[in-house]
Amino acid sequence: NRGSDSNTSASGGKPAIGVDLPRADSDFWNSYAQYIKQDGSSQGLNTLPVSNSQNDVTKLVANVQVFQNTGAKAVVMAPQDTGAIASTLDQLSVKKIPVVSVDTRPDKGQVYMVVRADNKAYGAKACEFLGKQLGGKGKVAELQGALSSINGRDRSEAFAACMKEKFPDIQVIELATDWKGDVASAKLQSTLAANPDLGGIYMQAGGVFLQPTLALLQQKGLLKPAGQPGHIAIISNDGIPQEFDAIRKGDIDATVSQPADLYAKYALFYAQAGAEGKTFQPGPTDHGSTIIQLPNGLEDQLPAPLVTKDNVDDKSLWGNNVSK
Amino acid sequence: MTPTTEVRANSAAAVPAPARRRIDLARYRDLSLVPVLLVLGVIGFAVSPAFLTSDNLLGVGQQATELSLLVLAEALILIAGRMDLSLESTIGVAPVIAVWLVLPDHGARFNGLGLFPSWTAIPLCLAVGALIGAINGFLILKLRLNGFIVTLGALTLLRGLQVAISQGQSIVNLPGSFTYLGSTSWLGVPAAIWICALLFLAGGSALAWLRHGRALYAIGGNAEAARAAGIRVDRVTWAVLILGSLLAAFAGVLYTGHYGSISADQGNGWIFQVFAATVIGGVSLNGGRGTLFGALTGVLTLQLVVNVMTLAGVPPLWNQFLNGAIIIVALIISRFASGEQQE
Amino acid sequence: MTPTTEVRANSAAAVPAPARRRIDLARYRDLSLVPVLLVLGVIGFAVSPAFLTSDNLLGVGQQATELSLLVLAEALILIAGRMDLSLESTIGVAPVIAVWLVLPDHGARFNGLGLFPSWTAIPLCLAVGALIGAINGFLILKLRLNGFIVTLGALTLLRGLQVAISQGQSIVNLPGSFTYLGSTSWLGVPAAIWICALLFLAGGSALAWLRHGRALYAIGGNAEAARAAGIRVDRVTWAVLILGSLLAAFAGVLYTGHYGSISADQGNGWIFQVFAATVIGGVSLNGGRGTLFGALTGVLTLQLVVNVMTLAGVPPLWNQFLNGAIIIVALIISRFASGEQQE
Amino acid sequence: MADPSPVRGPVVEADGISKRFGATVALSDARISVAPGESHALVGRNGAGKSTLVSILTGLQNPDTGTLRFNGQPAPAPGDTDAWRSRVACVYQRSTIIPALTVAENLFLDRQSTGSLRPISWKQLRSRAGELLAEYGVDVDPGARAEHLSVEQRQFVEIARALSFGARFIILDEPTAKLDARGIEKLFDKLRSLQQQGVAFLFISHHLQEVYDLCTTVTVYRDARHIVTAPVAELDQQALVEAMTGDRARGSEPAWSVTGRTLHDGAPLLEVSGLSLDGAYQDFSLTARPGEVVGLAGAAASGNVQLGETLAGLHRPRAGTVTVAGRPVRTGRVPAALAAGIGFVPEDRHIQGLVPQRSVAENATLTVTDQLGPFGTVMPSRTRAFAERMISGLDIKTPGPSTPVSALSGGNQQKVVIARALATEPHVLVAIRPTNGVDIKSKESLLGTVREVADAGKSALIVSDELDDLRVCDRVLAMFHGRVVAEFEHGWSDEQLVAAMEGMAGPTDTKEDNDSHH
Ligand SMILES: Nc1ncnc2c1ncn2[C@@H]1O[C@H](COP(=O)(O)OP(=O)(O)OP(=O)(O)O)[C@@H](O)[C@H]1O
Ligand SMILES: Nc1ncnc2c1ncn2[C@@H]1O[C@H](COP(=O)(O)OP(=O)(O)OP(=O)(O)O)[C@@H](O)[C@H]1O
Ligand SMILES: [Mg+2]
Ligand SMILES: [Mg+2]
Repeated sequence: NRGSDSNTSASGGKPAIGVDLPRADSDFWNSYAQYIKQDGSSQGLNTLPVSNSQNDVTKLVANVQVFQNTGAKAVVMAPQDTGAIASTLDQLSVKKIPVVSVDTRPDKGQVYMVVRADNKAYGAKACEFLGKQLGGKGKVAELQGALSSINGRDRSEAFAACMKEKFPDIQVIELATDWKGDVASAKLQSTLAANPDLGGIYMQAGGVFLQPTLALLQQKGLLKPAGQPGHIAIISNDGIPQEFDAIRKGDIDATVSQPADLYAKYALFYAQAGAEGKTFQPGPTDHGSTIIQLPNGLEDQLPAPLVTKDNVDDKSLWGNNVSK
Repeated sequence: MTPTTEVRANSAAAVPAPARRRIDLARYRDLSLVPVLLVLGVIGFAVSPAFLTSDNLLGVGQQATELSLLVLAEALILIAGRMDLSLESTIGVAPVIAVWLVLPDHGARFNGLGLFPSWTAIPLCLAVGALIGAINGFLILKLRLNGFIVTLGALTLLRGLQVAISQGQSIVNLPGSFTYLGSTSWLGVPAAIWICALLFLAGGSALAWLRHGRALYAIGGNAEAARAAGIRVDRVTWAVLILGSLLAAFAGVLYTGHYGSISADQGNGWIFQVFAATVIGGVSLNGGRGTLFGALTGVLTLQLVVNVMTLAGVPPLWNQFLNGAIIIVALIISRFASGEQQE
Repeated sequence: MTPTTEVRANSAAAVPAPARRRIDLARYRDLSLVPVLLVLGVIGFAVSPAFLTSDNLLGVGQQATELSLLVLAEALILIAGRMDLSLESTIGVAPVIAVWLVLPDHGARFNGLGLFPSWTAIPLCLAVGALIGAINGFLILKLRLNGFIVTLGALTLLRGLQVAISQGQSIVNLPGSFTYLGSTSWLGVPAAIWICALLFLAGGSALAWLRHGRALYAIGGNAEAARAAGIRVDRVTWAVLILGSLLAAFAGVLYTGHYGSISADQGNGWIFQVFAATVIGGVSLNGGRGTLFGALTGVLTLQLVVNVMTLAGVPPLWNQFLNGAIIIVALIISRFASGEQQE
Repeated sequence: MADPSPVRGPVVEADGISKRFGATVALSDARISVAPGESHALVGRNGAGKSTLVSILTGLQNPDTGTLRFNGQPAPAPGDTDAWRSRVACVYQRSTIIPALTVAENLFLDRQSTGSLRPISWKQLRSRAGELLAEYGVDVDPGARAEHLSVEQRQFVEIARALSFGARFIILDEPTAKLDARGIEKLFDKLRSLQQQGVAFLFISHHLQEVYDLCTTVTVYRDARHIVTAPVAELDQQALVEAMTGDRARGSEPAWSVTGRTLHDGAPLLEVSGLSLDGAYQDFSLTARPGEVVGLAGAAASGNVQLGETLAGLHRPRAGTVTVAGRPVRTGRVPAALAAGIGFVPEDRHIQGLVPQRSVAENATLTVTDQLGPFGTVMPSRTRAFAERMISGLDIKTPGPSTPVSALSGGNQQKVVIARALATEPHVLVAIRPTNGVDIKSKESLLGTVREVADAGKSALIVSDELDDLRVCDRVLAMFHGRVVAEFEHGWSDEQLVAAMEGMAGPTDTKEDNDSHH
């Protein structure tokens, strides 16, 4: 424990915060990383060097260990594996280090605050949008993520449940893609060959699927602007600038904006608050969201607006402010 | 590792007739996946009327193009008795570096250096590929490091380089020249299919009828003997490693055009498929055996399986399981169809 | 592949003195990573005062445990002249199957069959591991299929099986007996470290001083010769494959306890690290050479690199690049420190 | 374990043994019987089934049919290795030394300790190994790794191991192929002393002289069948060869002869001067004229093999020049040597000679791929035609040019290597131990081929320690420790040459004339 107190007094006495990025190879998480950097310096926080666990929970645990050893007073992480972080959370709670979990909700173990938009809501929103576009009947293809990903699974389950309940006449074709654009493209192509009457597509991650899907439809001559006959209704998820461009062009209809900026902002906010010993209660917040009680902590459910042609130019959407 | 029960094809004391039969069987080892392909075709046809449409088959063909180029590259390298795992990263990093050198430093989210005019993107990409192959070759042939681990290290390093340069983003605003080949069609068939067919044809002919092509078999079969026969083993091997990486870089060009952007995990995890396709297609991991035709049937098998499973609506949860099972089944078939033990 | 000017060693018979010197250098080949570890230690110390705390070092140790067991398994298999890629899936699928057989069908998100009492979870897990090894062994040794591709197929198939059984979820509600070993500490040191140290010691001693251990070297060095000397090559090889999978399953037990759940991609992608650690640690991919001590230094090197990079605050975008670079650098060092050409 | 129990019958008796490998019949209704204390020779052409019989007699393979008895008792169960080893020990034809292990461990493989759970005492093992090696006068460190031994040292380790089991019956499958004359002498001394202790041998060799020197009984196999078993004294060399080949027309006289030919005049084809390679040979010079076959004799460490390899471009010498037909050759590069007109038959066809899985045609044309079509192409038709010419010219027994070369018998494989060397129509043919492991009939025709090459106005250099190979030469240089110590014109006596190879001849002892051979 020799080194554990050494960092507390740096940076004007602010408590040290350790931030781990889940991965560095996706548009969404890179935007998040940029916001962390910006917000960290603009708010004058004392963040330890940001680490990257490369989508591997064992690396995440190793990095958290380093945070502990270098005197972190709070930890921000985004465990893509919500189970395997349990024992680490237990250790951290023993050491009284608050944990802010971004984007995912750990299955077990104490968390100070979960900062995320509700993935089930993403799936439901997409379902409702598509259902309306198709008038309640037809076929939609769903480009799922990896089956082992909690976020993907939540989206799939909510989408399926909503379709079954509200639009029973819509046939959903589920395509597992392992979050891979080429796999998605191949499966979508097969699906299109078998179902030329496909009416809609739900992409669970615009950052991965958008370009391959557009390229495929383009090549097949199926990329008709919204409103024209033969247009395939497409709803995406993420809210990256490329999706906004596609909405403006009419290539896709909508996306659910997963707020990378708010993720970063409130992750750091809660981490700082936690390190200073503040507490929060369930209920509405001052930033248009609600905090709910979980068995193992609290969750601030950030708003995830549906973006369509109507509100795509809204300046408050993070996709419109990413550093250029 | 050879057991004493190893089958020898023939000998002086052999009865000639049956011996001939066995040799002939072994000669068709490269065709051993053809029955598998036929069975898959029949299943596909039974499963969905959409299977046997030109749309679907061309689609499968195009999806196979990028992978097949890596397989072509790996097959050449394996025949020469080497391995290159880093191909799966080259397919991603070469386009990124090329585009980074070409794109201007303005506007878009991804900022390049803008050092070269944009029409040079493809040549630059190929040059980067060749450079990667040359470096691998240097480490393996000059420093005499273990090729498997060198290229494994290169796999990680190059993927990391790609992430670092592209800052983990997909690159979307690409020069038109760069995406043209992967996205256009000629005579109603995707250009990528024409190109791959041509490259396989060229490669196959070179292996069959060119000196340097035949040299690969000799080197892979027994490098010392090849050297004693005057073949410049190191030089040819180096050339093959460079050619392989160059093909991977070119696959990157097609991939980029096909999917409309350079994604940060372009090719990630493909190397397993590349090896599976190559080996079930009859190319030996120990060098000196196999043909490009066999390797091609390997790719098509893997790709058709995915297509048929999608058409059949196999539950997503069982997809991966079936993928693995297919590799093993194809391996068993190719082993018994060729009648040869695999080492 | 020998360079032109090399005089083959066997012909320079008459000169015993230089030969002796060469032997000595080669004997230390297993220590070739020790300087690398020292350098890493110094860098770590320079970079952060937190490096040399027992907390940090024990942490690194515990994080290395699961990987090190896979490395132990792979090292044994490689020494016997074989390969097993499927270990990285066994570490995940064996616990899942065991827990599925044990957990009752009620309440929780993951429903098991509840066929056995919950204390049997660990034995069942090990049994599943052994079964996987036995099946691989059957395919490789009886059907004489290519081991690389069989285990590559098994890698995909087993991962798919795990996804299918667990429906892609992490399994959180686990029997206490199952998680005990991976989460407890004995005498202030994580139990997993004690266990791994013991297993390495046992394995190392068996390889050094037991006939069956020495048999692995003989088999890997020249299987036919080993057979002629009376070693039951197929049986021993099969036993090693089973033992390897069993160790991987046990690594799965430790992993599960360590991280508190069975995650659906437990071990995913590890096989590259396993090979990298084993080979830079001096174990030959061609069989018959290497020690467990060397393999252990390989794991520790890779693990320390991650630790030092995090402590040093390397920018996340460059992490992966450095990981790859380290593998190649370690390979170069281990090649020149041992003075031997690889392959 | 070797208690000479009262003997109830032959140490080994095999009857009606058949063995097939797929379509290949390796043994068909073969038999053999070795009496106690007997030294029994087994001879036959390449591929006759000798080694297969060995693997059956030592329990490595099961026969398809037939019975096998040791000392009148049925053979042990297939897996019971200890029982097999107490009955029979063997020096296999293929090396069973494991390069990465120490000499001591190789000697005691699978019996390093007394029980499988008993830890090995390395110190004790090394001292036991040291004692064992001392018995054979082999001067190697038991702690050295086997890969650093010379071929001959390895062979002795192998022999020492086989003899150390204390079995009363020992099989030696071509043990002399890798030994030089002095090594063979050492081995035979040891075998004779064991023989006096009542140990029986089954001895396989392609050197019929060794059979006459060592053995009392001989069995001949041909085409997988037993042909004859007779006391050695009753079968003269001609009858033996006849039994092996099934060919009564041919006597033992070679078809070629060295005497009575006129040497072509003209400029020397090969000139070597001042060639040195560190650790191998020093200051070597040689001139060979058209039509001349020069022998380069030397034992294992004499450097003659490296010299041959240097001429072929495999090593780069430290100093010296090589000139072919008046043009200097760049040393250290095989393609340069080939282009200059040097053809090369390497020492070990398995290592440097053949690409086993490729066809006979491909192997035979490996050196001339640039001549088989325009623009770097290799036309299959031309390859085939070329190979067929070689096959008929050298009388290679193969089902066809497209048969993989691994399917050929040893002698025919060697012919393919020679075909490869001759394909370039070289001015100078460098052949290292060209008849290594080849049966007597193939040997004759291979040497005849070399002679024909020379007669067509080329030169040939035969690098070998086998006297049979050297008899075909017009003159022989003997090397010892990297230097030429003597030179002999045709007609040397065996004793003189052997003495020179062992360094017993003074360097001035050249141009000895002596007409008494055979
Ligand atoms: N394991 C095997 N598989 C197939 N064929 C084999 C095998 N072993 C031997 N043969 C074949 O059986 C025949 C007899 O071979 P064997 O090795 O016994 O000959 P040999 O008499 O020892 O020849 P040599 O004098 O060259 O050593 C050969 O035709 C050989 O090709
Ligand atoms: N393991 C084996 N499998 C199949 N055939 C074999 C095997 N070993 C030997 N043979 C066959 O047995 C015969 C003798 O082969 P071998 O390699 O022993 O040649 P050789 O003439 O004895 O040469 P050398 O003694 O110089 O190695 C050949 O026909 C060869 O094809
Ligand atoms: Mg033999
Ligand atoms: Mg032989």
